[in-house]
Parts: sequence; structure tokens; C-alpha cells
Amino acid sequence: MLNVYLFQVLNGLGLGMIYFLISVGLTIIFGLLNFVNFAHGAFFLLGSYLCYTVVTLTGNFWLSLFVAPLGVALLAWITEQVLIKRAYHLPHTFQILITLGMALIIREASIMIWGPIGKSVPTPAGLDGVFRLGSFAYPEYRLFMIVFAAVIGLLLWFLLERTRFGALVRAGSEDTETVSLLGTNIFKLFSLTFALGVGLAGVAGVLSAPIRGAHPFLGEEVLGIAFVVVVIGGMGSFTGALVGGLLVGLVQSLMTTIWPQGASLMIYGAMAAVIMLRPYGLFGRS
Amino acid sequence: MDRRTFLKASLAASSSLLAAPALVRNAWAADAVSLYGVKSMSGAFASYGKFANMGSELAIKQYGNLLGAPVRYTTIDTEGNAGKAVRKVQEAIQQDNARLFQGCTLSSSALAVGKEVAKVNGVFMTPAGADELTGVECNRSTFRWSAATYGAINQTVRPLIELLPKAKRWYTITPQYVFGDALLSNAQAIFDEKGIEHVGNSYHSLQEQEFSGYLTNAMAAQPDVLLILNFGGQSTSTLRQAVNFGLHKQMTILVAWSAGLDQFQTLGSDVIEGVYLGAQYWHQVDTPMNKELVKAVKDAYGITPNYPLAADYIMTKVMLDAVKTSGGVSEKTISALEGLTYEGPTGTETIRKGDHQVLKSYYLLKGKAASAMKDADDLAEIISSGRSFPSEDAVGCKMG
Amino acid sequence: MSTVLLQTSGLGKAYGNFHAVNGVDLCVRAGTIHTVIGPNGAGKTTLFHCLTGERRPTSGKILFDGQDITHRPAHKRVSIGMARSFQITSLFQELSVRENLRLAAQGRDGARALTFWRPTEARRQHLEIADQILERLNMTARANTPAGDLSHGLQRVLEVGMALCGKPKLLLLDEPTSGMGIDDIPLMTSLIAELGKEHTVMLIEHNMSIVMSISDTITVMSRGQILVEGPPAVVRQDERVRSAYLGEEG
Amino acid sequence: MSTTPTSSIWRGTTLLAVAAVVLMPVILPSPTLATEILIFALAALASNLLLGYTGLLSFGQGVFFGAGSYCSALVMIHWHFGLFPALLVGILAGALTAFVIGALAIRRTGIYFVMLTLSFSQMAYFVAYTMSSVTGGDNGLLNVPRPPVSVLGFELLSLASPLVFYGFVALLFLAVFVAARRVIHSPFGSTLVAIRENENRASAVGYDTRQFKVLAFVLSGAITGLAGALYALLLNFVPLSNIELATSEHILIMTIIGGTGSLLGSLLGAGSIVLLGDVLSALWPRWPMLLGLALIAVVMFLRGGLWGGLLDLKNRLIRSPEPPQPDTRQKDAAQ
Repeated sequence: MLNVYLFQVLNGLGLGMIYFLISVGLTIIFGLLNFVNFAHGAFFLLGSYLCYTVVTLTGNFWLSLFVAPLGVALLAWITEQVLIKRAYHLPHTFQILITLGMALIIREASIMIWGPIGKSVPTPAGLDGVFRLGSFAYPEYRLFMIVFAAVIGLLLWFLLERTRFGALVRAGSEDTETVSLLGTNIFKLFSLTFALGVGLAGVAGVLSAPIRGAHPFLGEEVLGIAFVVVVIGGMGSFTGALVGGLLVGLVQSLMTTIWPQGASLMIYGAMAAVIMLRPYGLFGRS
Repeated sequence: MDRRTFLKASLAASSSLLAAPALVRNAWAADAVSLYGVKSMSGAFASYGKFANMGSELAIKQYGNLLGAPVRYTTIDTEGNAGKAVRKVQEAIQQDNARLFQGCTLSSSALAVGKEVAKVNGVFMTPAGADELTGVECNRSTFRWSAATYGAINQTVRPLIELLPKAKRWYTITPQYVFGDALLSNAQAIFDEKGIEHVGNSYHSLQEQEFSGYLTNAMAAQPDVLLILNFGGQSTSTLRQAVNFGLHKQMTILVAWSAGLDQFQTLGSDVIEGVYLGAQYWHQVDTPMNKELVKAVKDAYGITPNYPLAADYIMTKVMLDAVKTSGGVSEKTISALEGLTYEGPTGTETIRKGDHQVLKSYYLLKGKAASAMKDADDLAEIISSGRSFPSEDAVGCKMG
Repeated sequence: MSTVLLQTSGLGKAYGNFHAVNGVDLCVRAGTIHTVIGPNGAGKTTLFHCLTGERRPTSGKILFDGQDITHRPAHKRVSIGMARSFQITSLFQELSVRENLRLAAQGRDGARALTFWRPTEARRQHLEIADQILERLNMTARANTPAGDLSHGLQRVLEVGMALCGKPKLLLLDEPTSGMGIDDIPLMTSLIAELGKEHTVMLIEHNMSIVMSISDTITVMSRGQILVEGPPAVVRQDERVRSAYLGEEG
Repeated sequence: MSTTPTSSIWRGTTLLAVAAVVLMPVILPSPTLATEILIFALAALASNLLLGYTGLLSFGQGVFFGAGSYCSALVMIHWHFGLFPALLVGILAGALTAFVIGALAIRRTGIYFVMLTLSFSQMAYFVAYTMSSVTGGDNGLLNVPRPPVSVLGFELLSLASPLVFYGFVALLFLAVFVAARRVIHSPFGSTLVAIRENENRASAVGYDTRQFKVLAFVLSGAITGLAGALYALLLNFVPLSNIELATSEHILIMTIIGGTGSLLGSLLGAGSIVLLGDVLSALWPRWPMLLGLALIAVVMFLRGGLWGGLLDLKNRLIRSPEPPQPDTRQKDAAQ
């Protein structure tokens, strides 16, 4: 029996990395732009569907891993130009409502384009085997996802902490005027950041397509998890998204053995408890 | 014009625009027989409602004249919400004097709509899954086409046990609610009878989409057969992830209550190959009526009929037949349906008088390899079929 | 000698190792205008926030009218007779000037405003106070203007007016002239001077000419502590004050 | 607005509400549809008290709605409660859940407040779903009676006829509408607006803003609970979806599209969305897309919602002697 728990811990960590990838874009957008994006799940959904389309047309999953997030980011950039940039200064409540509307539109448009029935994406060739550990097995594809999420995480960290882009964006989130004085177009910077954050949702959508497929109501599920992770970790905190993701993955995985019916209760309960006890999450700043 | 009059006027103007369809509806309600399709056209179950509605429309179109006039068919969109379904059915009953209803994917909608239709002694036929429809919550107006959980389990678990005599250890994954529990208890009864060891069960909530943890539990129990008892999107996710985890190579997988063709299309043959699947309907069933149906659907829509399409097609047709027999919509229509035997897609089907359950076959299918498929929809083959229903006394139905 | 209205003893507020306010013994006498000045970072704003209840002091005591209010939340200080204005204008922007004042008057009754079953005008007294203050501020003509549409100077005046609505014993004004144009400042100066005739006023202020002309007592703070205290004439002469302000406005 | 004379809660928009309530069953296809509109208008009006007047975006409205419908249905089914006692139970259930959720959630502000209401909503759904022996779980709670109007055991009026039931709901709606106007023009209501405008300042002039927010929650919960109870009576059934997050979203969307900060806007919002669903869903199943567009349009361009838009239009067409109402605009909600 001990074996199960050990394996659930491993599985939970794997799940956690996926959750990290789902939520890191959300936290970046909140942290740097102070924008609450309720359409994050919808963009994730779009990533999954675009992946399906590219794989159906070309049979190449790797191409979709490149094309689909770009497509999602491009759409995000356009939305930002048309709509979102007018909403940065609005209170969070209004941002929630606007993005809720966007999520509705994206969901219904997806049904119009791809139909109401869900779609599947086959596991990419070469990764469709399993990694065996005694009587347990772990899909190679999930291992790949963990590694990939880790690499993305490292790249992001590097981008935000070690490059001029990162420094400017961080400075811009603190003080818009100063950055403008440095001769940088702060609005362009914000657009790029928004596209980046949403593009990450697209990446997560593509990666999860072979596991979860794509169906119109995927967005809402994903949004719930992403917010739980981000709130627990601390909204706006990069480290928080990582630790929050791992924590939620672990809890969820262990709960399936201990008290499966209560898994979702537990997760939302944890979110409520964190907000009550540590309003800014485990790693957030006030 | 002051504010009040202005608003009154604009309110009246806009409202009368919106009310126009209703007025038209009323004007129509003269002689023709009217049938209402209660379908989830928008909302979370739109994938089902779309095909179900196609089925009803095809049946209506084929029927032509009934009692001297074309049948009038109206779609009621449930918006995937049982409350909306009930309210719109009430409205049809009050305004249009509607009596014939067919549809409701969701068990909750079907149960509540059945109650409304029963109040006016109308007729309601549904493909919903809840056994209560022909059990403790049964009534004179409600008829159910789909096989009960008892039949679904008996026609899948039993044949598979015979097929795999060495498979003695079974593991189950069950959604925790009435329907899931019904499937599970039926399966456990067979396990006890056949000396099968039930090595474990994982309950999960109705919102769950991530099954890796449950699959890990299943792996730990080292079963010979994994019996998946959830349905719809959840069984799609469970099966896909089980195959990701390579479980199909370690054990036999059976999905007792699959959705049929549309679900297999979603999953694709690389997921369902070698997996056993229980189904209410399969387009390759070799009955005369089914062959006609497949052809008609191909001609009308260019697709292969799936379960929702076939189910709502045959129910619509049977209801219209009953209206013809009884010479108009009345309480006699109910009597005409009770005990009726007709040719359906699964062969000769009978409506049992005692509980209004349609006695029809349930199928055990097995997913085919891509290489063995003759066409894109040839995703599975029929392994066995048959009908099992609990006796009338056992279902707990007391007709009022 | 008038009585003491507000008194702090050993008041301190520490953020970790940093003592923003460190052992301040302040004494505000009833009927006086008492100004706290000091260079940037001297701790006057933190002290002010401790007095209004926005921050909880980490040591010491605050006595108001003989009561210990050290740990009393901000909203509960209004009913015992303290009222404040904000350094950055803080009004109900979309509501009319009159409604701003009425709400401020109603606030003194605290929880009694929870009555949701009676009309607002059942409490005439609040409207009457609002109208009195309107007149006093010379803003009756603007009664129905949304507060957000007033000029900046008038917004500062309304800011002080709202504090007055609470019929306070002590008015706490946080840099009342902050951000005001040069033309508006005399308006504020005369308003405060006039208020000083009926109320006890404690203010934080940067503008030295105002400070020197209206204050009865000036407390000079530096590095979280009181440096000098006394009437304007004394403070003006003090060598320590000059050195503390070296490089700042004199 | 807050200086409106007392008598006026019986005039102006109240007369419009009366007119709408009288006209609806005449114009609309059926009294049941009109009843549903009024029930959701009640829920939207209650949500408006929080969102429009206090600036609190609550995803808990579905919980209050669900609590009201479950509790009133259960006491009717198991303990044979009469109509008014059952409605009272629904109101109390809504008020109580709102008190608990509100008192906890208002300890935080902004996005954290919203997230708290969201997680409570998810937890409440879980509880309702798990306690299937009580709530019927996913199948819903069936066989909910619709008792007659009776006083001291004497049956006065059966509500079986849809039109009579509509009349009953309409009277309750109007009563709540007038009561809500009274609340808005009370010292309490004007303080809510002050909190919405500037919570810091409200606190500085002496209000314990938490008390006000909790009371706003309780009143909102009570009205939403009543709406839930009426919905159970209308359908003779309580679907699990009543307590879903989607119901909260639905109610919020009605409130916003109708117009935050105006009670008649809530009726307009509920009316247009229920009708849209009724008329459009058969023609174009993708109609929720329009809701998305409308939501964005209202927040970005038409802050007063449909009602605000109508007023603007009226003002533009006719030179109005009245000044525009500051109440119908809203800024700085939940911050």
C-alpha cells in the first residue's frame, strides 16, 4: 500500500508541473499588468483546438506545439490592442466581467468552428509508450511534459529576471512613467507581456491535448484550477505558481487514494483557507 | 412624451417583437398533431442535442401526413439546464396545449419533465439513463427507450466474464452519484454470483477530469479487468488517460455505458482499439429497420447515425405511430404505447406495460484497429448483444 | 491653562528594526491649533496614522479626552469626537457635495446608520449639519455639484468640511494645503484659523508660512522623535530646528 | 438620489415596475415565462444591491438561490409546511448562507474577495451534490408541491393556475421592489453607496464598513433565497444546477447587462436574457456569444447597462428637465 502513496506523490508532482504551466501565464499577467484574466481557460482551450487542427492537417504534433501557441498569442495580441489595453486601469471587477464575456465568445466560437463534440489528439509518436516502475507505469508523454514544463519555467525565469525585457516589464509594473522616460514604449511592452502570458496558456493547451483532448467546456475547468494554483501560490508570483501547482497536484493525487469524492472540496477549501490566513498567498507580495 | 410613456411604449414595442414567434405558434395549433422535441441545443450537452434533434426531424419528415395533416415539430432548447427544460415544457403545455414530448438527455430534466407531462396525461418518451424513470419515480406518461443500468451491466460484464474465464480480478472506477452507484451495485451482484474478486473501486466526483490518480490506484490493485462506470466526457477522459498510462496493455478495459459512435469518433481508433465498450445502439446492427435507418440518415445528412440520432428517431416514430393507432392525441395514446411491439433499430422491441420500459437489446462492442476498419465509422465490432431487464416487480414502479 | 485633549505617552511604531515613531510624548491642549512639522521621514505621517487609528502603534498609549484609545479602530474614534482629513483628497467623487457632507454627518452616529427601513430624510439633523457646513465653507451654490467636478482647491476645502461634519472635539488635518495652488492657499489658511476658534486642531503641514501664522503650538519631529516643542516664536529661533531642516525649506 | 422625498418610492420607477408587471403576461407568450423573468429579476435585484450599490462582485448568489430553493422545498415535502412558512424558510436560508459567506468573504477585498465567494460557491455545490439523500443529488429534488395561499388553515386561493401563480409572484416582486427602493434611500443604502465610492473615507467618517457589507449580504441573500423558493414552486422541482457556479454567473450577467445601480435595470436585464434564451436558442444555439459581446459592451461603453442606455437615449431624444441620475453610473466597484 505504501507503494501507492509513493507513486501518487510522483504522479502528483507530474500533475503539479502541468498545473504550473497552466497557471504561470495567468500569474505573469496579474503580476506585471495587474490584470485579472478570466479568459485564460478559454485561450487554453483555443490552444488545444488549434493543436487538433494542425495535427489533423499535417499529422505533426511538434509543428502544432510551435504554431498553436503563436496563433493564440497573436489572437491575444490583437485582443489586447482592441480591448484589453483599455481595461488595464479599470478595477478588477470590471476586468473580470470583460474577460468573462471574452471567454463566452471564445467558447461559443469554438463550438461553431469545431462542433459541439470533443476532439482527440493522438499521443505523438515516440512518446506513446510507458515508463515502468515495478507494477506501476507512467506515460512517457507525461514525463516529457514535466521536462518541457520545467524547461519553459527556466526560460521564463531567465526572461523575466535576467533580460532587459524582464527588467523593463517589472519596472513598468511599478512605475509606468519612469519606463516611458527611458524611451521605451510601455504600451508595446504591456502588449507583449499579455501575448506572452496568454501564449503560455496556449502552450499548456497544446501539451494537454493528447491527455485531455479538446472539448468546448474545457476552458472553465482549467480556469478553476489555474486560479486555485495562482491564489494559493500568491497572485503575481512566479515561484508561487510553481509551488502552488505542485501543491495542488500533490493534494489532488493523494486525495484520490484517501478521499476521492472530496478532492475538489479540498482544493477550493484550501484556496479559501489561504486567502483567509495568508491573503497574498504563500509567495505573494502585498 | 414623458419618460414613463416613452418607456412603456418602447417596452411594448420590443416585447411584441419578441413575442411574435409565440403568436405564430398559437395560430398554427389548429388541427395538425404537434410533437415537441426537448433537446439540449445550447449549453454543455449540445453535442448530444444536435444529433437527437436531427433524429426527430428525420422521423417527422419521413412520416409525412398524420391524420390528414403534416406533423408539426417544435424544438424546445433545454439550454442544458433542467430548470429551463421544465419551464419551457410547462409553457408549451399551457399555451399550445402540447401533449407529445420526446427527448431530455439529462436524467434530471427527464425526471422533472416527466412529472409535468403526467399532470396533463400527455406522453413523454426519453432516452435518459436514470432507472428511477421506470422505477420509483415512474408515471403513466413517461416511457423510456434506453436499457436500464441492470441490462447495461448484464450485457457487458457477463459476456466478458465468459469470454475471459481467467480474468478473476476486476477493478471499478465509479462516479459518485445515483446512476454510478446503480451500475456499480449491478456489477457487484454479478461479481458475487460468478466468484469474481472485486479488487477495488475508486469513486470520483462528477466534476473530475483528471484521472491519473484513480488509474494509479487501479494499477496498484493489479486487476485483470478495469471496469469504467462513468459516462460521457468523463468516460472519454478516463479511457484516454488509461491508454496513456498503458493500462490497455496490462489489463482488459471495459467501458460499460459508452455513448457510442460520437464518442468513439472523438477518441479515435488508437485509443479504443481492443477496448470493450457497452452501447445502446450501433449502426452495424443487422436488423432490417436499422439498415433502412442508416441509409435514410446517410441520404438526409450524409453521416452515419449515432446513438442520440437513432434513439430520438425511433422514439419519435413510435410516438407518432401510437397517435395514429389511437386516432389522435389522447389518453388512448398512452394505452396504445403500453405493451406495443414494433420493429426498432435493435430488432423487435416491446414497451413493457408495467413500468413503460422499452425492452431492447444492449451491445458489447470491441474497438477495432485502424488497419481493420473498412470506413471511418467502422470503429468497433459487435461481440455480443442481448436484452436483460429487471422484472417488473423489482423496479419499484407504482403507476398512479 | 486649558485642559489636555489628546495625549500620547511613549508612543512608538516599529517596522521590524526600523522605528518610524519612537517614544513620542505629545500633548495637544483643548482649543489650540497644534502643528507637527519635520523633515521628510521624520515620522509625522506615521504618528498621524497612529492617532487616526489607521496604524496600530507597537508601544505606548494614546489618551483622548481621558479615554485610552490606543487600540480603537479608526471608525470608532469618530463617535468620541475625532475627525480627520486626508493628505490625498479622498471624497465620494460621484456624489454631490451636499451628500458628501451629509454622509459625513451621518457617520458620527456609526452603527445607527444600519437602519435600512427608514428614509434618509427621517434624520433631518444630518441634512441640517450638511447645510450648515455648506454655508460655512461658502459652498452652498455648489451643493448639487458632484464632488469630483470641483476644482482641486475646493476639493481640499470639502475634505476639511467633511471632517467638520462629525462635530469633532479634535480635528486631525493631514497636510490640508497639499497640492493646492498658490491662489487657493489663503482660503485654506483662513478656514483653519477660523476653525481654531471653535475646535481643537492638530495638523501636519509643510508650508511654513501657514504653520507660523496660525499655530499656537508647534512640535518639530526628527527621526521618529520630538526635537523641539513650543510656540512659533520659540521654534523659529531654535538652532536644532534649523540644522534639522538644513537644505529643506526654511 | 438619496435626497429623494419619501413618498417617491411609490412613484417613478415603481410605477414603471407596476406597468411592466401588469403588461408582461399580456405581451409575453406565457405567464410561466413571465414568472421566470420576475423570479430572476428578484435574484438580479438582490445581486444589484451588492454589485451596483456596494461594489461587491459576488459569485455566491447561486448558493443563496440554491439554499432558498432546497430549504423551502424540503420543508414542504417532508414537514408539509404551508406556502408562507415555506417561503419564510427560503428567505431565512438565503439570509443565513449569505451571512456566513458574506462575513467571511468581506474580510478581503478586490480579487481576493471575488475568489473567496467563488470557492464558497464551489464548496456549496459539492455539499449539495454529495448529500444526495437530502437534495436528490444530480437527479434534483422532485415532487415539490405548490401549496395554496392559506391563512390559519383556511385555503384562500389555489396557485395551480399559471396566471394566478404569476399574480402571486408579481405581488411579491413589487413588494420587494418597493422595499428595495426604501433600503436604497435609507441611511443604510446611502452608506452602501459611500462604501462603493470610497471605502477608506467611509471608514474615516465613522462607519464600520464591515457591518454594512455584511448586512448588504444578508439582505441580498434573503431576496435571492426568496427567488430560489419561488423557482422551486414554479418548477415543482429543484435542479442541482440551481446551486451551480453557472447560476451565479447567470444572475450576475443579468444584473450587469440590465444596469448596475438601478433596480428597474435588474428587471430589464432578467427579462431580456430570459427572453433571449427563449427566442434565440431555437434559432441559433450559439446565442450565449451575444451575452459575451453584451457583457463587454456594457462594461466598456455603457456602464449603466440597458437601463442606463434607455435613459441616455430618452435624454437625447427629449430635452429632459431632470438632471441625469448619478446613481445609474458606477465607478470604482470593489476597489
